[in-house]
Amino acid sequence: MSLSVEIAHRFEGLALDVAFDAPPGVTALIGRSGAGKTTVANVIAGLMRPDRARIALDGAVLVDTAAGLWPPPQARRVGYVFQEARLFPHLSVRQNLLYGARRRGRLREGQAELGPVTDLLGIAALLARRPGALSGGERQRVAIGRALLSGPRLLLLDEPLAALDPARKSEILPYLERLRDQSRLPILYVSHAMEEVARLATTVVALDAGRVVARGSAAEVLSDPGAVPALDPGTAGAVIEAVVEAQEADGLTRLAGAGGTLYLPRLDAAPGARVRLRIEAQDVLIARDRPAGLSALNLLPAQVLSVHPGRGPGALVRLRAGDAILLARVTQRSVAALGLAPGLPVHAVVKSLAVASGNIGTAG
Amino acid sequence: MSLSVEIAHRFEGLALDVAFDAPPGVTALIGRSGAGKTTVANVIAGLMRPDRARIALDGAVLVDTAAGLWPPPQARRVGYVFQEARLFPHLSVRQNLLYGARRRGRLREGQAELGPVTDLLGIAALLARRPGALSGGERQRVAIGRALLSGPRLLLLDEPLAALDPARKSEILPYLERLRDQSRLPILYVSHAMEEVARLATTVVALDAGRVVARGSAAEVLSDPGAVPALDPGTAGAVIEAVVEAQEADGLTRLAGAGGTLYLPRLDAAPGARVRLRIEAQDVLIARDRPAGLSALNLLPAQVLSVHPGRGPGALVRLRAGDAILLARVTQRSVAALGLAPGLPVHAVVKSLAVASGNIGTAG
Amino acid sequence: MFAPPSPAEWEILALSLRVGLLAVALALPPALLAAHALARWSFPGKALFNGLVHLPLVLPPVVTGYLLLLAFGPQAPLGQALDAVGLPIAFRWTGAAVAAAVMAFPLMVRAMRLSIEAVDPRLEQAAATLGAGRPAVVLTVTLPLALPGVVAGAILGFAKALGEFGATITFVSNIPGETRTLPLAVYAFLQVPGGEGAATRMVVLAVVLSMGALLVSEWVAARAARRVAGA
Amino acid sequence: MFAPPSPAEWEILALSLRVGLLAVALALPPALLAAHALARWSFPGKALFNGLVHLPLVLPPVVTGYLLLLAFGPQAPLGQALDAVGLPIAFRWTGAAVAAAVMAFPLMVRAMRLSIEAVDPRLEQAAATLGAGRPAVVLTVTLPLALPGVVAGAILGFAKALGEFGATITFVSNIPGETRTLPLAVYAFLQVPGGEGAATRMVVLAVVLSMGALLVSEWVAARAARRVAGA
Amino acid sequence: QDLTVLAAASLGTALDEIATLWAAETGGTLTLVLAGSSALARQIEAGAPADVFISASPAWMDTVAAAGLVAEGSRSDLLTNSLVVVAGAADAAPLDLADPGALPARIGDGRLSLALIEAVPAGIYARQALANLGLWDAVAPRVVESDNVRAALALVAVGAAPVGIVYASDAVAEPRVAVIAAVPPEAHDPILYPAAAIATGDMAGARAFLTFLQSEAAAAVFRAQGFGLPGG
Ligand SMILES: Nc1ncnc2c1ncn2[C@@H]1O[C@H](COP(=O)(O)OP(=O)(O)OP(=O)(O)O)[C@@H](O)[C@H]1O
Ligand SMILES: Nc1ncnc2c1ncn2[C@@H]1O[C@H](COP(=O)(O)OP(=O)(O)OP(=O)(O)O)[C@@H](O)[C@H]1O
Ligand code: MOO
Ligand SMILES: [Mg+2]
Ligand SMILES: [Mg+2]
Repeated sequence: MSLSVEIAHRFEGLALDVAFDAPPGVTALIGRSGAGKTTVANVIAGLMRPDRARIALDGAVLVDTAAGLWPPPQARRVGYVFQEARLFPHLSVRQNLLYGARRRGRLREGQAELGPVTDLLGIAALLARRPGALSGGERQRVAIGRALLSGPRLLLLDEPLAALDPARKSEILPYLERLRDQSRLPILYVSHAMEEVARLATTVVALDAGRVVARGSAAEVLSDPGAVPALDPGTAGAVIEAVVEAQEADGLTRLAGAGGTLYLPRLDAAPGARVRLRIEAQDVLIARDRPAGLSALNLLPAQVLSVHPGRGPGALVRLRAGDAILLARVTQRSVAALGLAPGLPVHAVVKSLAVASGNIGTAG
Repeated sequence: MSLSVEIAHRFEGLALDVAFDAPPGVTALIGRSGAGKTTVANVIAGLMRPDRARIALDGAVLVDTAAGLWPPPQARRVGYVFQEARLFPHLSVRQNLLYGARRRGRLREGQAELGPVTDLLGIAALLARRPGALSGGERQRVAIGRALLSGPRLLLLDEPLAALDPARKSEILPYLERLRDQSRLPILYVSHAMEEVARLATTVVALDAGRVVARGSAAEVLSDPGAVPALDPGTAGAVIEAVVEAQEADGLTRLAGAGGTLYLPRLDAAPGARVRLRIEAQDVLIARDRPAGLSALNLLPAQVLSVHPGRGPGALVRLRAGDAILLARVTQRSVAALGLAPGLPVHAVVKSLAVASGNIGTAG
Repeated sequence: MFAPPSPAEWEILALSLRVGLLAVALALPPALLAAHALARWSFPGKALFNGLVHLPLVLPPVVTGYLLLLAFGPQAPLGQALDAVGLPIAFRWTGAAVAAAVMAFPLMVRAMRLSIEAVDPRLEQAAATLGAGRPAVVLTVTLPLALPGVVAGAILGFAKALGEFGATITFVSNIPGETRTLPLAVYAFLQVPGGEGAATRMVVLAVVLSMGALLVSEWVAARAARRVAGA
Repeated sequence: MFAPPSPAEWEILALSLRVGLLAVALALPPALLAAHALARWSFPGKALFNGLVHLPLVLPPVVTGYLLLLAFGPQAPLGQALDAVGLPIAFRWTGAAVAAAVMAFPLMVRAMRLSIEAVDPRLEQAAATLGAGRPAVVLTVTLPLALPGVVAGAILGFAKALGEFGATITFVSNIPGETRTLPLAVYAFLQVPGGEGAATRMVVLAVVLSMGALLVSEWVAARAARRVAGA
Repeated sequence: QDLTVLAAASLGTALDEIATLWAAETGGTLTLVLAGSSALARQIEAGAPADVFISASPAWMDTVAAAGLVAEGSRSDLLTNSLVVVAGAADAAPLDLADPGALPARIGDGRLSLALIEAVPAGIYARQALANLGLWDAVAPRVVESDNVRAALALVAVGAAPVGIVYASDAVAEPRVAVIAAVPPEAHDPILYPAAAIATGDMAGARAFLTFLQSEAAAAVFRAQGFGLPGG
């Protein structure tokens, strides 16, 4: 299933005018505070009627204001996890979770199962409580569960993990990944956190002041130095795909990708599985010669493709390693010292453990 | 001014029992979702009366439930930025900002100046709007401004930046730093984000299930491998101090610290200033011999202090470089390959640009 | 003077209670509907509708009673229709309840409307995205959250029904055992010199009755509020 | 029949308006206080207090009027005290306003209480941490946010004051130009043969007057609500 | 002279006309305060400003007198009234009260509309008469009571009750009803409207006005409204 969105609306202070396609998988909507991300989500869910909108889900037109087509939210089957949890204060956590399932008759048909969702979100112990007695993070986890259990055919997540601690985040992310991979639901994921985006997103749409400033596959947008200004400079990084070769005895996983062998902390994937890795530009070093006696296990022969000096002292260097593109963020001083120029053969040094587990996902 | 806190309270599902001191500067309260962080903040602000509490501010007892001392919130002068912004919906942004200043007569006395705060938080253009027409991040920025302008003698910030994008975060952090340095207010800062904590916090208190599991200076707690399990494993890192030596022509700043010379992207500090750097363990490589032809500018002679194998394939290596402690996160395979053992002289490789600007602060 | 109520007084008391309860039951559904319409819908003529809702409050009660008589009297088509379906109300206690319901209606609507307006529309939005159509949203989110106001409205209506005099006596007259509620009995006592004593007894009974009803209702409302606040 | 009001009718209309406005003005401050107390404070005897607040609703209006006469009549100490300070109310239009205020009081309290209860206490907490003491919190946060309910309560009270008959005629009688408000005029017309036409005219005037008041109030309330919703 | 007259509300129309005559004769203004006799009596006791009180029942005048508020020797019975049986105008056949089955038959399964039989004078007199005529037990289950005679009359006028007993003075001007029988005056206590000057008011003015009320001009007005005059 894929989603296609066109929205135009004028606010005092913001002229929203966006159009993008979201193929199956996760489309990340990124952009600064006030860029219009929540507004887009509200329009898709049917909560805000804009001046003009056209939304199609898998070819079928869901919304077309020009043709007067504007179904109400309940008819859209769009699961929405809000920036603030919006739990029903008069219902217990269990009743909140089952609310959508009940409304859609999924409970009767046995399609909604509480157990797996509550275990995964770590909320099994909260079922009898009311939302008033939950912490901020607990609330958001319940909200995620509630949307999942309602059987949506499109999922909108508006910064769903912002209030969670890193440990909880890493617990929930694999579930979102599984969801993406198994359900083939299009998921629109609003987030500021690049690790999450890189890990989950198939497609990235970057908004700025109500307009789309970059759009494309996650690999493209996140490793395109030209798109970086729209993003946060500290968050550039390439997304590469690799194949699991073996699980080694000392807890590392050997992968083939990026033109060589990569060693990463144990990945939960069988040999032969394709995974996607986000390698942040600032975690890649460049060596002229293959260095020895270094604690980094991943030394990939590579070639400089281009050098993009930034506004500060840094530069982004695009490298080709095998058929993968890597980004390295180095100082301009190093560019000069190492004489980095297109065509130069070098080694890319990637620490095994610098590829944070938050940046590893199964390929969507 | 310093703050001393002792709180005990029983919730269904959580027995809170914490005691800690917060010296001048920023004390970070960290811990998983549901650990009790917000509860602690509520008790200090006077919004929740626990079974037992004793709170002293700079030696003067503010709260002592055993002695029946429980002043109301308005008498405490505790500025509180809530997890949800809690702006007054019937007031404009300007009126929200000046609410506390008005109540405390600071407006009359000219002590509260709107300009610097609104400029800094990027909310000058919003002054005439109402909170209903703000995005999530805009709301939180206004809430921060409102607390600051109320003239508190203690500031509680409950995940104030969670809803902000990285660019906004980095814009606001320096202001919080300045606040910490100039006002000498004790600041209690609840956060999940280690960069923020490392950058701002003088002291760190880690809660787990209602109890304090680690407490001490930020440098201690964050670079203590023993404390890491309480934190997120991916967030270990050392905090070191350094002195600015010079601003170089190519946009780098030269610093003396950690037993050698460090080059970092331009720091906004005059030569001679002391700064604190957080160097994440996963950004440090270890080399047996001084590597050549590498894009990393910071090669610090160091000595292995200890090696702490983790549960996974990684290990944390404590290094002494000069009189600074560094942490490096490497694979156990590299520990074996390089023969890392206490006493071994090595080189610590730190990428200039891996020290993200979010991890650099002025020393408090 | 404060001897236990006589059988005749008990009869009046029981009748008043019956009338009050039926009045609330009759007024509740349309009051909820009107309150919801005024709080959440927009439709042409809304201001006029709002005015109509308030009419029984503004009109002298006698006028309301007279209009009811014209509409539901034994000769009026509506009255005859009700009679035909076995629900006669003219000169019946059910008619007293109708009069009280009409008089209580605006009070109930106002209270309920306020509570419905206070329900966070974002929760209703959330329910809609979870598949709840408009009626389901109202039943599962709006009304439960507005419960304190609904209870308050019902109480207000019950209290008004207990005190209603003018419309009742004009519409269904004063028939002992059928339509003679507490206020009618009190009025009759006050019309004769020296009747103050008996009237006072009746008033004390009325006060005791309504205080009891209020206590119960407050308790219900407090429970509802606690449910919503969590814990 | 629907000729413009005669001077005599204008006088009655103007008096009713004056009485209604004064009634609301008199009842508003104590109603706000009572509403706030019931919504936010806890104190011993709260249930009893709540019962007292509702009393004028439950009592037959004639009884309320009679009690007022006993308390504020020219012979009663309270009445004489008011007289002494130059604020006589017995058999004055001010007394009619007092009667209407008493009758409107429970309606106003209920509406205001509901709105105050609906104000998010977390906003009041936020105000407290910013230095607002209890009165400041009430004035700067609670009341402004409860404004729609306060307006609703005032309107309800005004409408009730316009329609009040029983307590008024019992307390301050039916003195032309002084206490003969619209419902009392309607009553006087209905007590004599052939007065129905004049009574109908009066009723129509009452309806027009109150509809106007309602429209204005709805507009005010909608504005207040829009202010709060933002934009 | 300017006087405040507290009078039973049913006298409103007549007193309005008399006020005009009084103004023409003396140049004085009458303030007519119209309410139920019970309310007025209590208000006089409570100190209401009043010069003249005209009650619809002797009982309430007695109460005022017992409180010492009636000016010495000023009380007199101003008016009398009589009861009539009324029916809807479409059902105007005369009724014979002497026939014990006639009234119950006229009522049928409808209602007999009276004023409150224990509290309002018209209702008290009506019950007394029906009892004395031997009809009360037969009609009692069908009785509905209103808080005043006009309301009792209205029930017949709108057809809610087929038959009612009201004052002749009320029946005259209601086109929707027909008088089908006169209630024999001897069947009930005399219906009297006492008038008196109030001791706390302008007693001289009040006495003058009371005298004026006995004048032929005033009597003509009262008669036109259907009231009777004592002794003729
Ligand atoms: N009802 C409204 N009226 C006027 N302006 C509005 C309204 N709602 C939102 N806006 C403005 O539209 C812009 C986009 O808001 P939106 O909530 O979509 O931002 P966002 O990208 O989700 O931001 P954040 O990351 O802070 O949540 C903001 O500048 C906001 O002030
Ligand atoms: N009123 C209450 N009644 C019962 N339990 C409560 C209540 N308030 C909070 N709790 C529980 O106390 C624990 C601590 O809550 P608190 O809000 O302090 O957590 P937190 O550390 O701030 O979490 P988060 O990071 O998710 O905001 C949670 O498990 C929560 O469920
Ligand atoms: O308000 Mo009334 O005056 O109930 O009959
Ligand atoms: Mg948003
Ligand atoms: Mg919290």
